[in-house]
Amino acid sequence: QEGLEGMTIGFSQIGSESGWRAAETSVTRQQAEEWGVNLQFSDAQQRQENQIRAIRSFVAQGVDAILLAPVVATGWEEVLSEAKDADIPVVLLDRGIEAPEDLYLTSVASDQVLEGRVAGDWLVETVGDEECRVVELQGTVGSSPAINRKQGFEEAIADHDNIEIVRSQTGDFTRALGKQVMEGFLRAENGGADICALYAHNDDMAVGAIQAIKEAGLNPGEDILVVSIDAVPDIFTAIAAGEANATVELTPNMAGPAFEALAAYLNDGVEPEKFIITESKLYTAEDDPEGEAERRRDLGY
Amino acid sequence: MNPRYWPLIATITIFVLAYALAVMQFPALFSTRVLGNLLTDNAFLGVAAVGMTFVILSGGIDLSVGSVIAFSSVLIAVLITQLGIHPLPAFAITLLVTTLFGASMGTMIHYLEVPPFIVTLAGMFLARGLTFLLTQDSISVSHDFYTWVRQFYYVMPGGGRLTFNGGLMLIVFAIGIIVCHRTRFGAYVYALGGNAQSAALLGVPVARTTIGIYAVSSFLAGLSGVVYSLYTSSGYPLAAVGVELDTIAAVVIGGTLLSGGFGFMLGSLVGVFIQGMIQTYIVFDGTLSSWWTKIVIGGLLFGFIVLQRIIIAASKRDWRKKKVEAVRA
Amino acid sequence: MPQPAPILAASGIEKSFLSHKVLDDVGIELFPGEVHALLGENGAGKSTLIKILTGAYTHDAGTIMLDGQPIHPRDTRHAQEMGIGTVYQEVNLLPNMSVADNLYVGRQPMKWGLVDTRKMQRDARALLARYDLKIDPGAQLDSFSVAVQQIVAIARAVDISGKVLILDEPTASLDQHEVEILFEIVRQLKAQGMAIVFITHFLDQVYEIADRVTVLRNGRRVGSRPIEGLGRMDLVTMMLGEALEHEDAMRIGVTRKPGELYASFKNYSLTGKAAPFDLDLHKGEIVGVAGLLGSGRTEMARLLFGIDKPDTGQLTVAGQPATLREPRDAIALAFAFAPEDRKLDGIVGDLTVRENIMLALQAHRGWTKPMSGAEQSELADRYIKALDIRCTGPEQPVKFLSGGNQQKVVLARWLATNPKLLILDEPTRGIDVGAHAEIIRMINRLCDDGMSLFVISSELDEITAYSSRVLVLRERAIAGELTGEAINTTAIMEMIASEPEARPQ
Amino acid sequence: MTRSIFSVIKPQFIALAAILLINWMLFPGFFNLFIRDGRVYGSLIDVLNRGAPVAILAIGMTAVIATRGVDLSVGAVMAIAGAVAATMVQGDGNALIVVLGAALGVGLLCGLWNGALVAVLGLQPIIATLILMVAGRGIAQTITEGFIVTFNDPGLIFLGSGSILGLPTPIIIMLALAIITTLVMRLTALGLFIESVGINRSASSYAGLRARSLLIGVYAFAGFCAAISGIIAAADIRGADANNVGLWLELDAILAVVIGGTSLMGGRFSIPMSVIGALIIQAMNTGILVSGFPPEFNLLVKAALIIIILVVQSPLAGRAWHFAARPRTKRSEVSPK
Ligand SMILES: Nc1ncnc2c1ncn2[C@@H]1O[C@H](COP(=O)(O)OP(=O)(O)OP(=O)(O)O)[C@@H](O)[C@H]1O
Ligand SMILES: Nc1ncnc2c1ncn2[C@@H]1O[C@H](COP(=O)(O)OP(=O)(O)OP(=O)(O)O)[C@@H](O)[C@H]1O
Ligand SMILES: [Mg+2]
Ligand SMILES: [Mg+2]
Repeated sequence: QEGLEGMTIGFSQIGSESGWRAAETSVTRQQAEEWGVNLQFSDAQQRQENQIRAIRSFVAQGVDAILLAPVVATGWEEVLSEAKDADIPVVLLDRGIEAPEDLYLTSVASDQVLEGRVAGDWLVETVGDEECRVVELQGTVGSSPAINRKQGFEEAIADHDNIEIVRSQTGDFTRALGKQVMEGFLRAENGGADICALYAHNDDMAVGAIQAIKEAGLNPGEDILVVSIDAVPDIFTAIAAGEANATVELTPNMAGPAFEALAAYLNDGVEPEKFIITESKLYTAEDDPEGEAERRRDLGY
Repeated sequence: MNPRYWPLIATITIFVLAYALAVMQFPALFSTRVLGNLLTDNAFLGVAAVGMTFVILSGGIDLSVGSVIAFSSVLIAVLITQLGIHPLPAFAITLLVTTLFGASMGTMIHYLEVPPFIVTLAGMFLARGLTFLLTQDSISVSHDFYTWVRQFYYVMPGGGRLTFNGGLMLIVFAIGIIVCHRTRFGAYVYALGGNAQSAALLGVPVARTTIGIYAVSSFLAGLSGVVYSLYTSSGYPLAAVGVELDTIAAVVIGGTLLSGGFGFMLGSLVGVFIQGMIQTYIVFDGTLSSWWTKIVIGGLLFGFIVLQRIIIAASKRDWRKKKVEAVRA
Repeated sequence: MPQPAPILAASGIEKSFLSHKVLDDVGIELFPGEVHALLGENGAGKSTLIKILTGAYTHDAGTIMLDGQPIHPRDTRHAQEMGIGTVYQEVNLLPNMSVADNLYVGRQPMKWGLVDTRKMQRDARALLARYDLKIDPGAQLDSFSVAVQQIVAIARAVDISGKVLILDEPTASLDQHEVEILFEIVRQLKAQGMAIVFITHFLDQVYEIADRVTVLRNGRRVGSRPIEGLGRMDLVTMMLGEALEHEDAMRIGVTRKPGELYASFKNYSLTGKAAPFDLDLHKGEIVGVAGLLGSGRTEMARLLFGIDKPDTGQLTVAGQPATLREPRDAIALAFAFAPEDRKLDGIVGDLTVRENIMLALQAHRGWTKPMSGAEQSELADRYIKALDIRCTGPEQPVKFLSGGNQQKVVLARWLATNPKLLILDEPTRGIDVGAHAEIIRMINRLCDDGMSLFVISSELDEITAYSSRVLVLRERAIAGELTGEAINTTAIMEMIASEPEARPQ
Repeated sequence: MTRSIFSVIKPQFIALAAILLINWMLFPGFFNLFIRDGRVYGSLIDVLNRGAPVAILAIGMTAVIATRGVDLSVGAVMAIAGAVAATMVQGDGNALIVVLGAALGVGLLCGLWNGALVAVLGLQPIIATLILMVAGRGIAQTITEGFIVTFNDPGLIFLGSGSILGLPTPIIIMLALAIITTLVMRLTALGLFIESVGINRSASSYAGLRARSLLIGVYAFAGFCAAISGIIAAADIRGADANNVGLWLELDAILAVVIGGTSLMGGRFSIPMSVIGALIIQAMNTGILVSGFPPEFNLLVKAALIIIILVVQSPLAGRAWHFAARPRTKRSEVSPK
């Protein structure tokens, strides 16, 4: 791909808290290589202040553009106006921010509420009119994916009285807690007999929960439906084995569209669309899960 | 030269040396812009470090700092955006609440004789828990006052900005230095750190001082939350996770002994700068992967501490020799 | 005799720690312008009474009257505000702060709402000058020897006390010169009408300075007497409850014939701590070590025990060359060392009396070969009895023992290892008359059994009593040696003072 | 004096019983146990099983804290050990014993590093171990390259979710480790030596203890325990999650030790009580899970319970206990205070 050769682009990444995040980082690196971009990478260890510091340093170094995967939606105004004053375009990755739109060139992100809604819609469709008691594994309390994915799912099931979230706890987006919390759910819900479906805010928690369900002597995917978000390879393996039912894709390739937009803007002055929304595609057992798992291994998972 | 200044001098020397080395590698680091950023970006850390210095000097520890910062930034945001209160009274309320919070931790530490590590650990959970109760979402604050404050900066030669936050941190440090070294309260803090039992027998008001120390620490953590709020114009419940460890590291790198009784407020400022330098250096480098970032931070921390020990050990040997000569003379 | 009203009067004081009654119906009256000696065996309850009078402990029953008014000191600060100044037994200062801070903490001179450091230093210098101490008040306290620290504590207490000054064993770590200065000041205060409580185990000092004595035994008041007309033997009997057997200076050392050479230190030195010295220690010999504070006696002992590594020197033990890298090596050669600072280097406070006694022996055997429970109890019981350690039992944490009894525990620890060379640094510091005689007797007995002893002491009487040989140290070097008949206090004093006096730093 | 019940029962047991009771009130099935496929199931078992990693960390942490130290790096060491185990067992050809040996060895090595910093360089324990806490997770991620390395080795998985004698393996490992460590500490003089060094290092080395080796030893042991814990955690989810495993668990472990009654100032320690401390924490967490509180209350509940436990265990309450329990024969003349 052409248009960005030799340019220096700063990338402020949140951290490396999950496999998905690591994949996003490595996809971004791959993309940078393809575009011939010199990528200045900075890992913020989950701290907004480190991201602000990184952006300031990028400005001080005089990079050509900045990619920002914001850890939180608020609090960017000041530092982004500094970048704007220095005429450095900023592209947001994987989530939007609450700031005047002129502060960034574009935002390449998924719609987190939509992700939750897609998962919810799938469940609504799948159970039909049957009673369904759902348990929910939330992400980290206070993080925006957790809040938005919860909201989307609740919106989707709002008009369906037969579906009800009976228990909801945080699993911190991790496998270990996903498993542990699911164990608690199973214990509290009559050994799992009263649970009809599990909704997990990410695949990792779902993978952990699937193990818990199996250890409790139930069949995940049959006795308890499993739907989650992210579409990482391990969940496809589970879907292929019939242990999970559906996942909603969140692509780790946010950098590709970002670089395209930047190339067009820097070379030809083309203003890209303000919000580039990545597709929130639903995958089920019908969608060649083995193949999807394989394809994704190359994405840096 | 009084030997107790050696750790401080060692720290300053190391900082200057490290900065010089970093500048040789990245000349862009040598600018008032970077220095200004160093002040601004570490302002909230610095303000909290002042409080932590008091705590550590007294032989205690305060793990609740990060949570209290998050709590106050969120409380401010809630007060301003949801209750429509002007920022200034919102700040005042917040500082009052956090001060009381610290005072009650101090009360528990003194009267229940529970180690500060555990009390403040509970405080850490409690403050973060209260934050979630206020809101789970991050709240954006847009108020004229914030915009107004943002205009207060002094442009240094070379284009760097000394911002309101940076300046506030320096003022807090200046006050901290005076309180620490020139007031009775400061002397009591050192006394507690030296030997709490002896201090009590010498007539140091142990209860009042202990409660005061943790109240000050939480007050400054609250102020740090104010700084954070101004810095990001928002309240974020997951902000400042683990900042307590950063502050502790800054204080200790600054030459203060965790066992209490030895150290200087000024050292903590240098410690904060060193922490900030490490981060800035890594961003300038820009080639480290996520995991190498952690390893390098750990490695640099190790390097600083070992270097400091070497300098202090060398100075001690030197000092002992001089003392012997003085005795012989 | 028409007596004025007492300044401070306590009566019916009771105090228990858990179920252990430490003070039972104790009283004391202090009159203006008197020096009141408070005497008693180790563990009699002297320090506890002091702590109650000054608000450091609360009492279970009893009343305290100051100037005829009942008082309830809440804490030491409160007592200080009422004009009661105290030096507690273990030097209770702040090692990490400057001398001036220690003198004035809690009552620093203020200016513009801030501490006036300059005035504080000036005041401190003036205050210390009265004690013939010319040190930099800005220097950190722990850069000075224990003796200097003791003087600082005294200076502070004197400065605070308006009505009553209490000194708990202030002279334990002072040498003669400093004791004299202290007494001079006490006399001045007395002339000003202050009441002074003075606790000590040195009866000479009691007779020199005190007007009246109160004696405690086992937590009860035996009685209060004017010192005039009170015989030394009667006083000892009051304290011990029985007459002390033969207190005569036995001078056994003179007649003793040293046995074969055990340890031989050649050309040992450590820059700044010890000038090169040669030292031969024989079995069945007691080498006494005398010198002023800071003359380097402790330094030498530390070298002998491998705590500090020498710059130069060879060691031969029982004919075999040996090197000491750490105390373990010394212990392996059957050395033992009871250090001078028992709180810092001696006792392990939270451990029980039993565990403290067995510690060194167990360390020597190694952790894989634990002593059986029976063996431990036997060991503890034996030494508790042999040294008359006053405690509620072998399972009492040693930190709750009185100072003198802690010292005995440390001694017991080393005796339990059955050493061939025993190094004692001020073994009788803070030990009561009865135990003092007992320890000296024990030192003699050990020597007779063929042990080699190296004993540091500031009490010349004591040194002359048992030494077969006396080393005199001055400015970290051996200044001279006395043997046999030549050993006497005067000769030692002359040797110590033969050069311009070295003041401790 | 007759000993009253108050002075015999440790407050830790009361705390544990109280929390279990509360759990039972919130969730009536809490004490139900049932057996399926020769294995016992139930919430009580969950408490033990989920508490095992922290309990194992707490066993090592107890020894460190007894020497007046603290080890912040155990969470990171868990990550490293898990990463080593997962990558080695996945890259086939390595016998399980080799894999476990390597993982435990790496943990031991991490502990030795900490111990050397503390005992040889004389760094303050918090800072010395903070270095590995920061860098260790990076090292673990370097091994896994940031991904969750999954594996299917039945032997390794057995350590996480298998069962021995009807009980989950982690429980057996925890009990075995606790018993062996307690026996080694108390049947030999090791426990005494550790306490002695913790209370007064100077006096201990005068008495001939190898204070330095002992210090290095306890940190190595803590590293070893962390490695065991890390292996169990990885085996539990059949994958090494270097990013998240053991995150902030060092604080839980320290908390467990303190709840168990070992002072952070060093000295007297009790390994069984630390294990009880860990179980108290886990009972709290499990209670939160089964009670159905919304997750935003988790931290508040935890903080409140910790504070209550601290109050119950404080010397102040102890004196009140003592007061309540003492024989009422004495005249009640109480000093004014
Ligand atoms: N905090 C405490 N807890 C339990 N027992 C204590 C405590 N303090 C002192 N004791 C006990 O009280 C008794 C009196 O101790 P105290 O220190 O008053 O003796 P003393 O007369 O000063 O002896 P010495 O001459 O050795 O200093 C001793 O038996 C000691 O064991
Ligand atoms: N000038 C000095 N500088 C530093 N430390 C000193 C100085 N003089 C003395 N000291 C310290 O003070 C302490 C007392 O000195 P030392 O132990 O050598 O005296 P000593 O003859 O054993 O007297 P003591 O009767 O107090 O045991 C020692 O620890 C020594 O290091
Ligand atoms: Mg006493
Ligand atoms: Mg000495």
